[in-house]
Amino acid sequence: MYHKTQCEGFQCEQAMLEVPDGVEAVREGVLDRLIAWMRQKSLFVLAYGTGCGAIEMRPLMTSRFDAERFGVIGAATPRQADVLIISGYLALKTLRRVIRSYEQMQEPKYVIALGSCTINGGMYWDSYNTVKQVDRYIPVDIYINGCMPRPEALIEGFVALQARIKNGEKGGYHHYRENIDWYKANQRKVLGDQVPPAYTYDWYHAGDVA
Amino acid sequence: MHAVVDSLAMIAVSYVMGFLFYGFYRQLNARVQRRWGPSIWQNFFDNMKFFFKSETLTHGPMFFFGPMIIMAGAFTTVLFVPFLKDSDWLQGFSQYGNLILIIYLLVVGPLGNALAVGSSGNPFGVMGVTRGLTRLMGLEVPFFLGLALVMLQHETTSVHAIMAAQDGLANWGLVTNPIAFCVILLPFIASQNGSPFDVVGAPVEVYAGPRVEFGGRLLGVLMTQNMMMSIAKLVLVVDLFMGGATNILVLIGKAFALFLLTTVVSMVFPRLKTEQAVDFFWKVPLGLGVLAVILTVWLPSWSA
Amino acid sequence: MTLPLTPVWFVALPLLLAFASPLWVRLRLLMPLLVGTPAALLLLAFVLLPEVRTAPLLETIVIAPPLGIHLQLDSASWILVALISFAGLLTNAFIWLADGEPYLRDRRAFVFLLLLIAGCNGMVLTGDLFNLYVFLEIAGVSAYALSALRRDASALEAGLKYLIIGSVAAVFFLFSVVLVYLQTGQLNLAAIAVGFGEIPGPMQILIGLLMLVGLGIKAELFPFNFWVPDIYQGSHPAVAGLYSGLLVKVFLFVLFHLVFLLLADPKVVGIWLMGLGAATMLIAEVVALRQEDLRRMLAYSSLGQIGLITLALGFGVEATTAGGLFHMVNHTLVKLLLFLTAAVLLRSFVSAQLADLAGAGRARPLAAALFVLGALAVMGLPPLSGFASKLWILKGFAEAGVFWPVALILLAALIEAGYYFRWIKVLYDPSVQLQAVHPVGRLAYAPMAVAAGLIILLGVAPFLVDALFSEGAQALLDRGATLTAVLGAGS
Amino acid sequence: MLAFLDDPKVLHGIYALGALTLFFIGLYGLLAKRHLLKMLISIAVMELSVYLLFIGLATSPGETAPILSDGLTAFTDMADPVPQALTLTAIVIGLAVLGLGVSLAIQYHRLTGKVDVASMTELKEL
Amino acid sequence: MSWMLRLLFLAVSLSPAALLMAWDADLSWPLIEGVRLSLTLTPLAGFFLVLLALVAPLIALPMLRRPSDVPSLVLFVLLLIGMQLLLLAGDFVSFFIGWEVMTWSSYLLLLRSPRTDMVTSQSYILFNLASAFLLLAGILVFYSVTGDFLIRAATEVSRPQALSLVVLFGLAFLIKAGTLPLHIWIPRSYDQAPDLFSAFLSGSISKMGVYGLILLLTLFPDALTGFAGRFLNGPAVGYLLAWVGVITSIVATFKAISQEDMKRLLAYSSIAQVGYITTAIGVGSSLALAGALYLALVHTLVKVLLFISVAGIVLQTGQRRFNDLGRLIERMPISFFGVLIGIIGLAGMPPLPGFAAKYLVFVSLVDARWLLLLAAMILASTAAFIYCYKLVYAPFLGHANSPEAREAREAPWPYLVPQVILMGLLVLFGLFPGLAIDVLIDPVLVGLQMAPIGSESWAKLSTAYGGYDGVVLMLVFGTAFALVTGLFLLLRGRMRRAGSPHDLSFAGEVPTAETPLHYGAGMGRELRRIPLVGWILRQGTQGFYLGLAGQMRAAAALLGTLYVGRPQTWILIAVVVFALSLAVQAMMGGL
Repeated sequence: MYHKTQCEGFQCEQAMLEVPDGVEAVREGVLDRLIAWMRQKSLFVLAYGTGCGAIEMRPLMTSRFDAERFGVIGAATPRQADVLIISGYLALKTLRRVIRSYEQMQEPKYVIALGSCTINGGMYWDSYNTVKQVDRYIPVDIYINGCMPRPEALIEGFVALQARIKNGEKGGYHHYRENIDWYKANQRKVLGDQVPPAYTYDWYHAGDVA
Repeated sequence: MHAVVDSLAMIAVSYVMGFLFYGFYRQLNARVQRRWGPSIWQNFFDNMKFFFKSETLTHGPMFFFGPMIIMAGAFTTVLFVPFLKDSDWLQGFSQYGNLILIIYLLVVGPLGNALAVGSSGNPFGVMGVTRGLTRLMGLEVPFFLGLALVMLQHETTSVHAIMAAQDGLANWGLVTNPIAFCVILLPFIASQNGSPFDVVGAPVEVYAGPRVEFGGRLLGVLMTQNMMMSIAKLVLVVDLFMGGATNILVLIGKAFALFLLTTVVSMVFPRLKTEQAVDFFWKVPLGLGVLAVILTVWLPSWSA
Repeated sequence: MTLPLTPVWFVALPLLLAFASPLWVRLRLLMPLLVGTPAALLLLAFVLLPEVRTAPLLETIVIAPPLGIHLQLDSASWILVALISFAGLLTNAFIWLADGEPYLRDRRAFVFLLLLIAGCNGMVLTGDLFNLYVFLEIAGVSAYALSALRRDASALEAGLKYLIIGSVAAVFFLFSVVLVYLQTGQLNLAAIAVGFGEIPGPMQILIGLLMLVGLGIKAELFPFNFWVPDIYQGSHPAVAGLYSGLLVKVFLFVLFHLVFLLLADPKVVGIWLMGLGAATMLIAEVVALRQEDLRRMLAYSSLGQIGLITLALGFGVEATTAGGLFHMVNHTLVKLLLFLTAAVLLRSFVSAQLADLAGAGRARPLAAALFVLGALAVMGLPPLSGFASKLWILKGFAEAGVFWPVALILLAALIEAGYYFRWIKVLYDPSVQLQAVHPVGRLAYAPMAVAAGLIILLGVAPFLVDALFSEGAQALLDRGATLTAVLGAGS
Repeated sequence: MLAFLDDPKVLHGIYALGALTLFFIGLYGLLAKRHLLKMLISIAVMELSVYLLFIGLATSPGETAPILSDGLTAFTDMADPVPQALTLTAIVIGLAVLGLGVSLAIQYHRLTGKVDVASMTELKEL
Repeated sequence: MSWMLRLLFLAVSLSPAALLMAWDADLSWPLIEGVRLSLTLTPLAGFFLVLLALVAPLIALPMLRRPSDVPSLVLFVLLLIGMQLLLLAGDFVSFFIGWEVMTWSSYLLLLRSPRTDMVTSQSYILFNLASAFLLLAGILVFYSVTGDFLIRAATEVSRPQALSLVVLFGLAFLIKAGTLPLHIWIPRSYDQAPDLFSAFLSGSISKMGVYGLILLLTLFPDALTGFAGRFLNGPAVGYLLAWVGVITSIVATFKAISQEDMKRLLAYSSIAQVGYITTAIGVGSSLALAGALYLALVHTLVKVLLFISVAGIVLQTGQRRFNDLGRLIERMPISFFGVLIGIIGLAGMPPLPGFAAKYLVFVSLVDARWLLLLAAMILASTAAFIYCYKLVYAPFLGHANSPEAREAREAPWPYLVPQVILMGLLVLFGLFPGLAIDVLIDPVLVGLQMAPIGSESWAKLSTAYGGYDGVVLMLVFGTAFALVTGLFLLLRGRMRRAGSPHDLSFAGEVPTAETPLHYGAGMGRELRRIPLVGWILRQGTQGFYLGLAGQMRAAAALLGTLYVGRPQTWILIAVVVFALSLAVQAMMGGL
């Protein structure tokens, strides 16, 4: 169930959400740069068709847009994926699955949030069962706004992500790990006891969901 | 020392050939679909990306050792297939093996990996394994029958001897025993996980598959062995039907030609369900095989 | 006073002791004598054995020539006599040691048991056709009475049925005796044998058929054996064991003794007897498949074995005959064992029904184990004694190159396995916890153990006794020698 | 008038015929009657027929009884004594059997109240 | 039972081994007139005695575990005696005695299991006795031809005699070996027998049928070629036999795949393996016989290993159905390796010796030009991968499906020691494929007057068609494995163990303990959708045998009515028979 809190939306806890960009590189060496370069050349995508954005994701692989030339290709399971695309509004029921899928991905992993709904709820801003701000629950690396964004925008987003990876910037997954308590608390707030078990973060024992 | 260097060279050659061929395959595929497609190195990048994932999940020791077994199986397979004819190099340990051994070695790795899949506890993975084994059951019958025709033709199971018997285009297995080649062609495509028969791996679309639980570096290992194993099979067929190769360029050329053939065949067909595939193997290629046996074994024996 | 050790004691001793039974009751010697008599006879048999092996013993108790009782103990009849004594010994010992049903331990039972032994011995030993009839009736009457001893409805029914059918058999046999005498004027078997060939053919056939019906009913051959299961079921199992182990064997022996002695060419009749034997064997084995009562099942199994022996003896070759004689002995041992086991089980669980005996193997492990042993032996599985004799029989057929009996015997054995193993399985049914109702003393197992030991011994080392059976077969088959011995060289 | 009966063949024929008739009467009774005592009687009749046949056929007209008395010291012109002795024995035995049978039948009747052989169904297959 | 008796039992179980080492003379023992038992040790029997010597103590050891079942031990001793007699037999009578002792003692052992039901026990004993009686009939025919019972080549037989002999002996041994359609007793009895005894049934007793079949070839050197000449490069009769074997393998393999019970699966797999052996015997060449013997060796080792492992599982969990087990790899690791090595051997994978055996058979089939047979055999042996996988997956991998499986402990040491020994033997024979050839198989071939296979070194298996080197193979594989693992561990990055068995990528769902995650019994069920496999799985011979049993019972009921009438009926029948035969005689004799 959705529990309404005093502080809603992006007014509160802004600091927590702000990922300092570009300054914190993970490690700098020739090998690291080579690895980063190869990483950005190959992005396996777990496309989560949560909303209408799913329609826009499909053409990405077709002859017209051909995302494969950027090394972007679909992955069947979260275990193999590097990038999770949340394509549109996120219902509470879907959020649970998204969290689960995200936690099952292997690091380094990135999240692309597609469309306005993921940023502020979009046209579902007052719906009782959608999540307004995805980044309160899982870290988002790239937002692509629009309602809906075109595949070109998505490609743009991928290129931007590739650039960040290439530069060796810290991904959202670091943030998730460092602030796992906060994320889990938020998740618990909306999902109650429906929060998926955090098998992946087995070192995480805060609360009773571990 | 020679053996070590030679082995490492064989592994390297098969790996490089593997990702280049598959890179080419992806490009060709894209072109057929009127796309640009990725670069020819794309498979290398993918592979390296997986190798350098910072996190890898395991489901216990068996899950970890499965990919190791399949990789070791791939290495062993590669080392037991002679890459070159009349050469000291790229021979590996092929003089200690034979054709039947190679065919069985091709299966050792996947079965080892099947243990890892089972150990993951993911039922979808196990379903994929069962599908793979089912397909194997279908394709192996005509495949082996075709190879048996070759063994019978040369009265040996030694790949070296079969290669040696094919000097000159006129003595190529393709020319002297074309029907055997026809028999093995479709099963060969299936064993390469080629298109009409690729529902097992189902790279992108189907959730259930042997690799459902593998990620990170383990998936990288699986990719690597897949490419190497494909090259081993290609080289094997080149050895058996195309007279082998005297140097590395000829080898690449012949293997590439064969690869092109299988690619072209597989590119234009939609996917079959496993049961359909098995049924198909037992009807068309096996029927062809029976015909071949009647033509090349029974008739000469009766007329003699 | 020294008593001459002659064959006449085989008849005389049990008769005398039986008729003096009131004395034994008073002296409390009833049970010791019940066991002692057959034991003494067995001892006598073994004492006489070396003599018998050199030449047949002939004894004539002259009343007035040509009247007289001729007794003839040759190698063949020695086997039967020893067998009768031994079977009597085991059964009587069981009756004594098992301390069971009082009606088997009183004076009447004593008389009838000894009379049965005397009658059987007499039938085997006698060289005189009419005496044969007399002994047949003595054995018969005592058997009828033994059946009815328990005096409840089923026992009386068994006794009456047995009496009716047995009397009819006796009438038929007597008819044939009369005809033989009228035709030849002789009663001495050897003398009849000499004259038998001169009887007109149709009369020969008539005599033969009358004898066949008479002895066939007694010896339980196929179209005449429908009474058998009822009688075996109604009688006490120990008594039924005597019928199956002893009485039938004697009648069979008599039948074949007559066939081999009277006919110059036994092969003519042999093929018919083999046919009867085969039919007896197969039909009985098939019917046994459905039996739910242990005693009835054993009765059918007994019929099957009788058929086998008939088949073997009817072939008239030394190997099959020797095997047949050997099989008689083995079958007697085995059937005694099985019927005594049945007696133990019946007493322990009050019922002999298959359903009531499920799981008996754990309540009475020893009895069940002995049953298993007996079952294995009766099917002729090595290394038990049934195998050696069966092998001998089969070998005889194989030597002669006749294979249809081999096929039938093996088929019958397979069918036999079908029901015996069904019983074994049920006895060891793990799902039922069965409790014994009545206790059975340990001593009761002693005679069974002796039988079991002999079964194993004869199975592992049949060479100890095989010469006896070969000689017996020769004696049975060699018509000329018998005639010479009885009538003198001149005839 | 009855002189033809002195012919042994005729006499023996008549004996044989009579004995056989008796035999078949007995057999008929045995097969057709269900009363236990009647069956036992039938058996006795059958036995009797056999005795009759034996005695009858063993004796020819003109022979005297084989008794060594009244000055007779030789077996000449006597009937063959053996059948008579045997028949006597057989009669005794037959009597014994009959007696046993009747006693069993009586006991059975006392116990169950039945005399009908067809109703003796204690022993049967399941 | 005191430890003395236990020791004695173990000593008896070692008797085949002692016999092998100490036997140097011929024994003779009279039975009845004209029949002498003579005991002698031929190389062929020696081979099977080696198998017995290997297996017997390994099964005896776990049998001794307390509380031990004394009757079982006694029967096992009897069984061993019977089998040794059978193998040492120099004449057919002792052969038959051994055969029968083996039959009934194994039957009684079968009854020691609380699970054996009537149909199983009856089908076991009836089929085995049918086999024994066919054998006896054959022996008698043999005797009537040759005049004695000695086991030796029958040379002066006429064609019909030889034909009947081959048919009788052949059927007897094929029943024992359990080829189609005479196999129906096997799955039930192997399944329901006491768990350890199943190992012996499959490992040793089924080999006696194989022994008999090979013996048959020595009795009639031209048995396979004598009747119908040659087909392609092999004997024509053998071609039929080989097809029987291969069809057995195919059907049994598919049946095995669809089983839901560990022991039943193993039982069908036994049938399939013996089917391969039958095929090889059908080929009849020296290569093929070497293959058959090799297969027999491997199958013995493998099946004993597998059955003991399974017995351990059943002992510790009380479960035998795939659906009730799972995830035992963590609980019973040694048993897991037992089964793993076992299935690798069973599937004929290199480098274990199963491959060497299959290699010989394949090569012999190529040599005989019987390629269709080869294809059929490949079908069976590839389909076998599926049940092999099922066998290792369903109990050991996946998810624990019952409380017993969740809390199981490793099998006790008497179960583990034999497993470890057998694993060691399998690896040894795998490393040195020439070892078995050189030490065990070539003497037999020489004894059968066939060309020995020979081996340059123990490490090599070499035939005219090429060969392979087990040591090199194992070294390469081992080195590659070590190299790969080492390199992998050198790579950077964290290996993380999944926090829970339910941490699965499950389409975003969160599976729980209630979710049906174990793909055990159902594995392979979808094979039914393949038309050929579906057709095979729908067939069965059980109906025929049940019908036969029903007909027998009906006949029994019909004939039984004769025996339940009144005394009058009996007398009437007797009189009618009397009158009729008189009439018949009168007509025939012209009375």
